[in-house]
Amino acid sequence: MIRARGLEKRYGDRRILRGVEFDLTRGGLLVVTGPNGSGKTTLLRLCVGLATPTAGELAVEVERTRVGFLAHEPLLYRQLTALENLDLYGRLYRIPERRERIGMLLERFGLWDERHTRAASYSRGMLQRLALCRTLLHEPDLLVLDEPFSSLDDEGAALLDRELAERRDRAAFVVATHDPDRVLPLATAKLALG
Amino acid sequence: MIRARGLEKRYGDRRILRGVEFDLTRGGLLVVTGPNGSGKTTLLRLCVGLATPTAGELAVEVERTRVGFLAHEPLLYRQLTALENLDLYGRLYRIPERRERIGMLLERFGLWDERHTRAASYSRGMLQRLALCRTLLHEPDLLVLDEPFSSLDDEGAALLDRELAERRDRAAFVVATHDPDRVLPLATAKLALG
Amino acid sequence: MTYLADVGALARKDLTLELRARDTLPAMLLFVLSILVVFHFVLPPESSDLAAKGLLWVGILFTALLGLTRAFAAEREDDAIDGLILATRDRSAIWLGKALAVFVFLALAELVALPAFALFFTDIGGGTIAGVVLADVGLCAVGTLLAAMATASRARELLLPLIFLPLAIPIVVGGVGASVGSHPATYAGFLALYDAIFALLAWASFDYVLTE
Amino acid sequence: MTYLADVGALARKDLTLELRARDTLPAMLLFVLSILVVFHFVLPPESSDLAAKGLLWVGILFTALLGLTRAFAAEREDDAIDGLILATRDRSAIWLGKALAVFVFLALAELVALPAFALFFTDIGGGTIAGVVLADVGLCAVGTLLAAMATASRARELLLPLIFLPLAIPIVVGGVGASVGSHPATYAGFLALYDAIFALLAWASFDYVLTE
Amino acid sequence: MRPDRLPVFAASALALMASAVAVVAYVAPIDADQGFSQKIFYFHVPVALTSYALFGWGAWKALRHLWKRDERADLESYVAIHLGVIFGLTTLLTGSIWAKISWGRWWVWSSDQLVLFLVLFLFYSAYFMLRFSVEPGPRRANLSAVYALFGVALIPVSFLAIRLSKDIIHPVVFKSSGPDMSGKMFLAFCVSWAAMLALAGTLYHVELAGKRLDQRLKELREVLAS
Ligand code: HEM
Ligand SMILES: Nc1ncnc2c1ncn2[C@@H]1O[C@H](COP(=O)(O)OP(=O)(O)OP(=O)(O)O)[C@@H](O)[C@H]1O
Ligand SMILES: Nc1ncnc2c1ncn2[C@@H]1O[C@H](COP(=O)(O)OP(=O)(O)OP(=O)(O)O)[C@@H](O)[C@H]1O
Ligand SMILES: [Mg+2]
Ligand SMILES: [Mg+2]
Repeated sequence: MIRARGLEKRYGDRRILRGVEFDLTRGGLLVVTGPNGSGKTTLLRLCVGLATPTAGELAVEVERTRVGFLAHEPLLYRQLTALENLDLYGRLYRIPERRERIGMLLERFGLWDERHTRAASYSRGMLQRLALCRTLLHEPDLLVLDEPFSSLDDEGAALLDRELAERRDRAAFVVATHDPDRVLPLATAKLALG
Repeated sequence: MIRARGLEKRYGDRRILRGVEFDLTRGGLLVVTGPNGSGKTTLLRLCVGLATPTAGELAVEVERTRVGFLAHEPLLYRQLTALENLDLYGRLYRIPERRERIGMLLERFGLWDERHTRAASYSRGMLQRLALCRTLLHEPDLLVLDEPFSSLDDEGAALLDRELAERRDRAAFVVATHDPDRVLPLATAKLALG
Repeated sequence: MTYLADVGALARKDLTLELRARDTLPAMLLFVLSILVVFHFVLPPESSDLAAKGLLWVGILFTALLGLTRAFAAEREDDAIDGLILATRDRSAIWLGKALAVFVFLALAELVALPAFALFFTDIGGGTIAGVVLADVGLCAVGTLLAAMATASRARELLLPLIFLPLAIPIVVGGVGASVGSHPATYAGFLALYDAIFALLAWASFDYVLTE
Repeated sequence: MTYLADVGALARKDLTLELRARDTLPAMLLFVLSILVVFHFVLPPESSDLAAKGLLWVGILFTALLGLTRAFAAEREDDAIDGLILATRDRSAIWLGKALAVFVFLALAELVALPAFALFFTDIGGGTIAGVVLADVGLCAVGTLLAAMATASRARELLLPLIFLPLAIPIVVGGVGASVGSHPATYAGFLALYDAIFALLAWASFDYVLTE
Repeated sequence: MRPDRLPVFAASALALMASAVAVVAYVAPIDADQGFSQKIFYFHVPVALTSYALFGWGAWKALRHLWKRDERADLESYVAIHLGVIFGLTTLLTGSIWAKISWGRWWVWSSDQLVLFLVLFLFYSAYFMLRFSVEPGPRRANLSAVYALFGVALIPVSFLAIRLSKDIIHPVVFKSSGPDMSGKMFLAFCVSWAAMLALAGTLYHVELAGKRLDQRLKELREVLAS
């Protein structure tokens, strides 16, 4: 699904990534690790197409709208409610049974009671859960997750474990994390940066 | 240093905190735990004075400018460089030997080489490190830390462990976290919310 | 059809946001009304309609600019724009949705301003109204693209007036001509041509503005 | 003294943020020139000096509003305002620092705009200059407070639109009166009074605006 | 262009310039009402038209950048527009000098022709503001290119706008029925224009070569450093 060869990314004069190579197929999970500032987020943004490599080859054989991206920021509108946010994305992704799926996800991630609350007054963990709902909403074929366990409580982390395991065979995963042990059971490849 | 009795906080109709009680003295470290949305951040904001309790008693015997607060957001200007950000806070806090201390902290947290970079192009972990610099800049008497280990790499976490241990006797601490084991060796009290 | 559904969802989102936060429309209204006040105190009652009509156009132009500077504020906060980029099949839908929302705000501000203007100064004819509508289209089409550009830059709001005003000047020329000239139809035609050319150009090139 | 040091540090921060681009002054020159060109197309050639003066006030108002709508944008991003609240002994320093920074920008823009205006349109007398300075003070003092309300207060939807309009229009009326009226001194006195009252009020009440 | 051809090109541009000066001075007739000062015409108008040509070239390169993903086109487009702005400034200056001589004022607002040229000039000055407030990289290239395309659309639209408003003061020589001047004048004009275009071409290639050299040097330095 993804094939990277000699990937390089610069910002101005600084070279952030250099000679990154990996292959990822459906059912694969690539764990990306590395110290702060080593380029994990940058690599993930290249994978989803939000940034372009300065050199090297990167072939991503998934349609843009079949990708789910969980970034550091939740990529949501703070002034809209959880429901309105998911409804917007549900419409854009043209999800069949949009309302039902949104309801199901909100319930599963424990946000159902807060569905009419603006994201601005969500706690950080609740925002992360909402961002996960957004990411999983359209059952993407490629899931790119940047520190997905960050600021989740134990229950939330277990929930996410389950979601990942459930999608194991149907999708490919790229996960950047500082706690690789968490996803190691599922991992098929590991990439250490920096 | 802090004394809370029957503390209550509501937002609109929702009661977030209820009957919270604790005491904290110099040299104490209170660990606040609880699931997502249980009110940890809310409690911390009450402690630093960024929010006011709706009922109950909360006596904080520290001047506002002697408090160091690490929030979920870094509380920095993204368009300023690391140096400019710290310089602003150094001036506001009237720190003696301002420039020297800033240099020392930047070096200690591994940001010296990036001191002239705008915070906007920092990675998330680098931002957290910079926020820690801001928090420790004025050697506060009361340190209120909201998930301080979040998005730090192993080296960064170890660094923070050291910083906390070093200030052990000089300050009081309130730390909210999802990983209480990390600070348990230093903890003197524990508060489980939600 | 699905394209229009995207556009609709995006424009709707902007309207909801404005209903919630009320960041943009009040400032636009305030500005337009203050202009009328300024001119009420400045223009002697017997002064020409021409000057008053001219001022109307200044008001429209700057009100649009005021709305445009805030157009992508919600998207910039927390990089929400990245989410939209990933979710839309065709990114130009983002442009069209936003331009529509800005158009609605501008139209609402004018819905207050034009009658107020007619009340305080001089009558407004059909030529002026046609001119205003056509000019609004052009202002929103070009302005939204440029606002997206300015958002991507470091100077942000400072940059927008600089890149926007030179492009908007033909609109002002056409608009003033349509409302005070002796051949309003010619000027209206000119405005329609402008709208067509620049809307097409903006629509075709918006994709490049968003890619890194 | 330490209070003023805080104010200085805060205003300096805003100037650094703005001047980051380093080409702010050329940008302002371009901005002013563009606006003058717009005026050229809008004013009929034989129109009165009064109309031109009115346009000058529209320009000033617009620039001030543009600056004010984004005055606390940097603070709202990532809640940076919380950091300032914790670090300042007296929160009104935040207001004063911000108002100063907005004032400096407005004054810089006018320093380019007024001579250009005098060159291209009509002479500017002492009354106008006094009026502009006094109006700037009032706009910055009141506007900064209101902008902070819009940013910090959780109930922002209520406040800004309701208050801003009635508060800003007296400034406009006074400023216009000082530059075109027959008794500039009276209007200037009115503006000075307004400035004093509202600056004091804003200074005293800013603390409440920021507390939750 | 291959760098070794540049000197030849530059030399021919220089020769053209010299002949243009000669033709303007000795072949073109002295104008009946304006006298010698009318000779500014052979400089003023070619410079103005060349600046349009440069803006057009910059837009063409911008289009190539967006369409064919031609990496080098970004720099080429920038250099062309940069030169276009310099030529535009020269137009304003020569026009102003001429205006001072024949209308007695440096600038007149009453001519929409002049004001619209000023608008174009402002537009392209803002191009630099835009370009330098975006981090170098693909995004900057894209934004600059889109903006340059808007520029060429603005030129004809501005022309239309002028034609709509009747202009009284600034002369129009090139009518739809053909140029309104004598054969000798037309010859002088054509030679001057060719010379100006050649000059612009030379400057374009020189600047481009310099910029490319800078880039190459930086890359080399980096290779050495790592
Ligand atoms: C600052 C002042 C001036 C500016 C900015 C200016 C600008 C221009 C520009 C851009 C053109 C290009 C062709 C076109 O657009 O039609 C042009 C053409 C021309 N200019 Fe000027 N000009 C100025 C002053 C003058 C003066 C004072 C005269 C002579 C009295 C003059 C005579 C001409 C003529 C004869 C042409 C050729 C007209 C044609 O294309 O049909 N210009 N000028
Ligand atoms: N837009 C940008 N402009 C300039 N430099 C950038 C930009 N984005 C990232 N960088 C730099 O690239 C490097 C890698 O950043 P990145 O965010 O990819 O790190 P990371 O591995 O995700 O770190 P973390 O663990 O802290 O999240 C950092 O040094 C950062 O300063
Ligand atoms: N400004 C606010 N207005 C309304 N409700 C709020 C506000 N701030 C927080 N809340 C609500 O208070 C509850 C507690 O939020 P808080 O941020 O304190 O949780 P937390 O324990 O820090 O959670 P997390 O682990 O996710 O960070 C949440 O349900 C949240 O929706
Ligand atoms: Mg990262
Ligand atoms: Mg929290």
